[in-house]
Amino acid sequence: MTDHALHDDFGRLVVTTLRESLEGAAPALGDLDRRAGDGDFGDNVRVAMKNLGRELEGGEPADYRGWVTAMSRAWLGVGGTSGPLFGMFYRDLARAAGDGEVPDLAALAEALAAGQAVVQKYGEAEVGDRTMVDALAPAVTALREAAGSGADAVHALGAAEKAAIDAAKGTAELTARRGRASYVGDSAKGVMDPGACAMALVVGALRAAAGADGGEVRADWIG
Amino acid sequence: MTDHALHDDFGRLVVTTLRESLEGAAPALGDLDRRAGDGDFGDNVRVAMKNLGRELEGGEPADYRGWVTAMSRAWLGVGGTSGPLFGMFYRDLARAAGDGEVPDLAALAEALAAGQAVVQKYGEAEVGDRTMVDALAPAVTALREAAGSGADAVHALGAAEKAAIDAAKGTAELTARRGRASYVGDSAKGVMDPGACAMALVVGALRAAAGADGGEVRADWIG
Amino acid sequence: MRRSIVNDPDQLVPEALEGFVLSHPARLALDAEHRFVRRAEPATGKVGLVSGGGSGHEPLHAGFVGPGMLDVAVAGAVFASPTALQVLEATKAADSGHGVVQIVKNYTGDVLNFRIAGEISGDDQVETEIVLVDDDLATDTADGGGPGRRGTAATVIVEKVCGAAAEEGQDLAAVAEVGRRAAASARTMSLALTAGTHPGDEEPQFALGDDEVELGVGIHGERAARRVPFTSADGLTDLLLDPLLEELGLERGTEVLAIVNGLGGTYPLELNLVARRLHHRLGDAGLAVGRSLVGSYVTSLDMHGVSLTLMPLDEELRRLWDAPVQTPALTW
Amino acid sequence: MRRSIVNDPDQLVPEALEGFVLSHPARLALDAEHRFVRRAEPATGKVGLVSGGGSGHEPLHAGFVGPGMLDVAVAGAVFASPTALQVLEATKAADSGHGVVQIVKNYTGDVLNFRIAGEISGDDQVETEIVLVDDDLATDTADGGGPGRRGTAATVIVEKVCGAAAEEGQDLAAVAEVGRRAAASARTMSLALTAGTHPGDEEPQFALGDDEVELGVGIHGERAARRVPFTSADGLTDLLLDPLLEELGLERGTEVLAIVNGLGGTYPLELNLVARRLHHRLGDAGLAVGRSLVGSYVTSLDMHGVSLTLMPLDEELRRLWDAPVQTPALTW
Ligand SMILES: Nc1ncnc2c1ncn2[C@@H]1O[C@H](COP(=O)(O)OP(=O)(O)O)[C@@H](O)[C@H]1O
Ligand SMILES: Nc1ncnc2c1ncn2[C@@H]1O[C@H](COP(=O)(O)OP(=O)(O)O)[C@@H](O)[C@H]1O
Ligand SMILES: [Mg+2]
Ligand SMILES: [Mg+2]
Ligand SMILES: [Mg+2]
Ligand SMILES: [Mg+2]
Repeated sequence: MTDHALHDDFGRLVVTTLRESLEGAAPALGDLDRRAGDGDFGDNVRVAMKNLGRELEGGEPADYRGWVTAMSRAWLGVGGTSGPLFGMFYRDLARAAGDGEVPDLAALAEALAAGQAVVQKYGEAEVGDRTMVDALAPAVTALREAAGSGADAVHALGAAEKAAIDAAKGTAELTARRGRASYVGDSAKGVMDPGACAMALVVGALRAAAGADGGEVRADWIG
Repeated sequence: MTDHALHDDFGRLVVTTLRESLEGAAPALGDLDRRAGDGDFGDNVRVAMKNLGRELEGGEPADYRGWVTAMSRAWLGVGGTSGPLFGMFYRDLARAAGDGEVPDLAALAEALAAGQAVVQKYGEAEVGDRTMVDALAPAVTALREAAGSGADAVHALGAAEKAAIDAAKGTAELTARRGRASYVGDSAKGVMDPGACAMALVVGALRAAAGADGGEVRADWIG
Repeated sequence: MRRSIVNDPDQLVPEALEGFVLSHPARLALDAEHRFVRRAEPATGKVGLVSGGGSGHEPLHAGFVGPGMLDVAVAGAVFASPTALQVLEATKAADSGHGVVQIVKNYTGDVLNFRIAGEISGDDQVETEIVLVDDDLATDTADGGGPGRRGTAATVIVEKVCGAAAEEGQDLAAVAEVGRRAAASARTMSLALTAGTHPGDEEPQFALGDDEVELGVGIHGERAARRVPFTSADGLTDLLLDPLLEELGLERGTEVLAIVNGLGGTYPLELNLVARRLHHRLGDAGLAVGRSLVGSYVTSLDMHGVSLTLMPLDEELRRLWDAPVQTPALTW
Repeated sequence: MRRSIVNDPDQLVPEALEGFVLSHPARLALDAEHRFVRRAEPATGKVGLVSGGGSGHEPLHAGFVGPGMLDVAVAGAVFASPTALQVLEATKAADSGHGVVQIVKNYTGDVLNFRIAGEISGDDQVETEIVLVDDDLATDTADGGGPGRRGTAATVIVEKVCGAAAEEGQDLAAVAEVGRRAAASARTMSLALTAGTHPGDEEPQFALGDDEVELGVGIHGERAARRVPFTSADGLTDLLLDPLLEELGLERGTEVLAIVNGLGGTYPLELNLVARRLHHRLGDAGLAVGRSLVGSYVTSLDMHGVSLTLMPLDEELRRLWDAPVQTPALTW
């Protein structure tokens, strides 16, 4: 296995790590949406994680694609705006590897880019609109760069995570133009966008899962 | 023409005299129903007289039966309780004479009795229940007696009218057991029953019409 | 306060009848003078069916005029009987020489005006039979005195089965007989959370406390004998169902026809919750909902409430209920 | 205050769906997990039709499932879109190998979840076409920016004509095409005298003064842009009709399909007055009401108000409208 390769358990670890981190961050994410949105994002995260549990009830998925697809269906069962967008995002992320396979870093980077594209296709948000796209776009750029420059998976994904977190923090200075938060206008200033924060946790889970032992995702910067 | 016979114009005069007298008495009758009923009897009288006008629009009826039938249909078009009961009453009164004929006094007395019977059949009120029957029953008795004893039409009908008016006045002392007035119980004491008063005007119109010139019906005792 | 979509409240009924018939030009015709709605294409060769009563209960009765149900529906003012003359003309219009069954909800004014119209229609040689609908369990008095049980939602059943029997070619006596049999075996219980408001009035016909439910209401905004605490959809359904089941004493295995009827201001989601509970409860009791109708069919203006009607089904009643019907408010 | 007949408000939709399907056991089946209602006997050999959206608009959409109309109706929570996964499963259930037309009222959430479900359903090799219904004239913005006109009562027309076209054997593109044509030519205006009340809430979604009418409301209790003085039934009808006629610019002699739609708390007498005025006004303008529907079909809980939808008819649309339909809420 080269530095660029991801280990066999990657898919399972991405999903289980992310699940734990989202469940932990749900109250804080909900709080952000309450302050600068319509307040339902925490519930939406919880519903997604409940759906995920149901998806996994029938037995563990066989491969990376199966694991991430379960996450996709979990979010597609949420409704609202973030549900279908995250659902489509994970659907493209799942395509990083074929059946029975594990993605390599380049494929993962391209899948993340495809995920960004699909979110933007359906959500029609540009960078700077104060959405999950704001965290996703710099992560994609950072991952592509790092992967292109030969960094190993953990480091490349670490760079992507850092870019995502920084950008998510930066959304506090943006005025929303998409989603429910756009109705509250400038009064959201100083409050980070919850979808962007959640997206940074996703990238963090990819980084953590790339380490053989899964590791942890820090969410204490959210609130 | 014997003393018992009624003149050719009798039917027309009954109806036109009664119409005038009911129209004049409508406010007073309505007032009685307001004090000891549900207050709609004045309106019901007015609707009946409006209906009568419509019945007569197509041209004057040819005979007694036609005239009184118009009055019957006028009341059948009123609704409530008094409408159908007066309607049925006039229907029997109309039967006092065949097509093209004028009734004689005996036939008129029997028709009035039949009218009482039909009102009691459908209304299920007994004498003393504070209804139109209270005025009608003694009028029937008086008319039969006077007709039997050979009195002429005007005097026989005059006796019937007096009996009806006395009885109508007497309803002020009765407690209603039929119709809407039954809901107000003893608080109707001292107030005459409007249906009984109206019935006395009917008998008065018969008396007045029996005179060749039609004459008038006094209603000033009502209020 | 509730405001109404109305022009002159005194002209509400004739204007509404006009609008109703304009909306069904191929199927219905209006006698504006006598305020009755009849089939545009009068049926011949069958017993005629006329019903009617006060307005404010729509779609009853005009909504049930058409093949398989009524020939003529005659309308009084809001909550007031049509006059005997209206009923007379309506009855004559329903006749094609085979006699007419008059379906009458049991209220003093309706009964009087229909009975008298039936009597008078004999002058025009129309044979009539009256079928009285008196399904309201809340007005059942042990002694049988007084005006008797009121007629409510079972009217739909009686109009439907009589309509089918007439369409089958049954004769006057037989059509009346099956209607009486349906009326005798059906019972209804009703409750209201808010009374209806008369067009032109600003306040509902009666007021209830936030925690009160009027149990045993009729369809004219009369207050009921009992006021009980407000509760869940399931609990409200049980308030209707328990006395009905006790009264009807149905044996396990019996199939019933059920009507979950909105009283005017109840929305479909609410009625569906009542229907759900009904199915669960009857299932638990070993009874089957063989046929059912869920909707607002016999209303009391915009009263927010619901009634439940149950009638045990036998083969004949099921056949007549299932027979085709094509009216504005009921078609299958 | 308005109290609701409800158990747990969070369970309202699944419980109501259960009750609804229990009430139509021969015709409908329920997917409880994905909250969609489908025909008990799925159609084969034709284009499938799925619609859906938030609840609170009953009988839309589940009331229109059946031969001649929808194959599947999928329900979100009250006034909330169903999820993409629900729509996906509903879309798959509507497919019998000939593709599926998705009929979607134009609201951001609905459009997003249906578009995405359509995209994903390709994974399961279901071909889909979306027909967007956007008939609400009150939300027409000259510049065409923003989310566009909302979808309201014309949904019934689109579901009906697409249903008939599918039943006729037209292919996916053709069924979608006729639906789009109907949607493009229909316009609706709505007004409310009282807003609806969410199940579990005590107060209506917005309050109006005694002399105010909310003109241009949608079906989710959104406030409208204009508040106008309260007036008579005829006057209220004109408030809806005038802008519709101006927008549609129909030539004399044109035949229209009209829907006089109650928004939930409007009783039939009121709707009939609106229908009456509509007929008079169109007659005066040399237009004909070729077909019409008067009733509460696309509601907003118990909102007291009315909407008016007009669509010019041509031969094809008339044929598809007249084609047989057999659903709980529409049958002929
Ligand atoms: N059009 C959009 N494109 C991308 N992301 C969006 C869009 N609209 C909202 N979001 C994201 O969704 C998050 C809110 O999700 P959620 O609360 O579930 O949706 P809603 O805004 O419908 O209540 C926002 O923080 C934002 O990141
Ligand atoms: N059952 C009855 N039998 C005979 N007359 C009756 C009966 N009920 C009421 N009436 C008469 O009708 C009159 C009232 O008529 P009206 O006001 O039109 O009827 P309602 O009582 O229905 O309002 C009463 O004064 C009484 O004389
Ligand atoms: Mg939100
Ligand atoms: Mg939201
Ligand atoms: Mg009175
Ligand atoms: Mg009265």
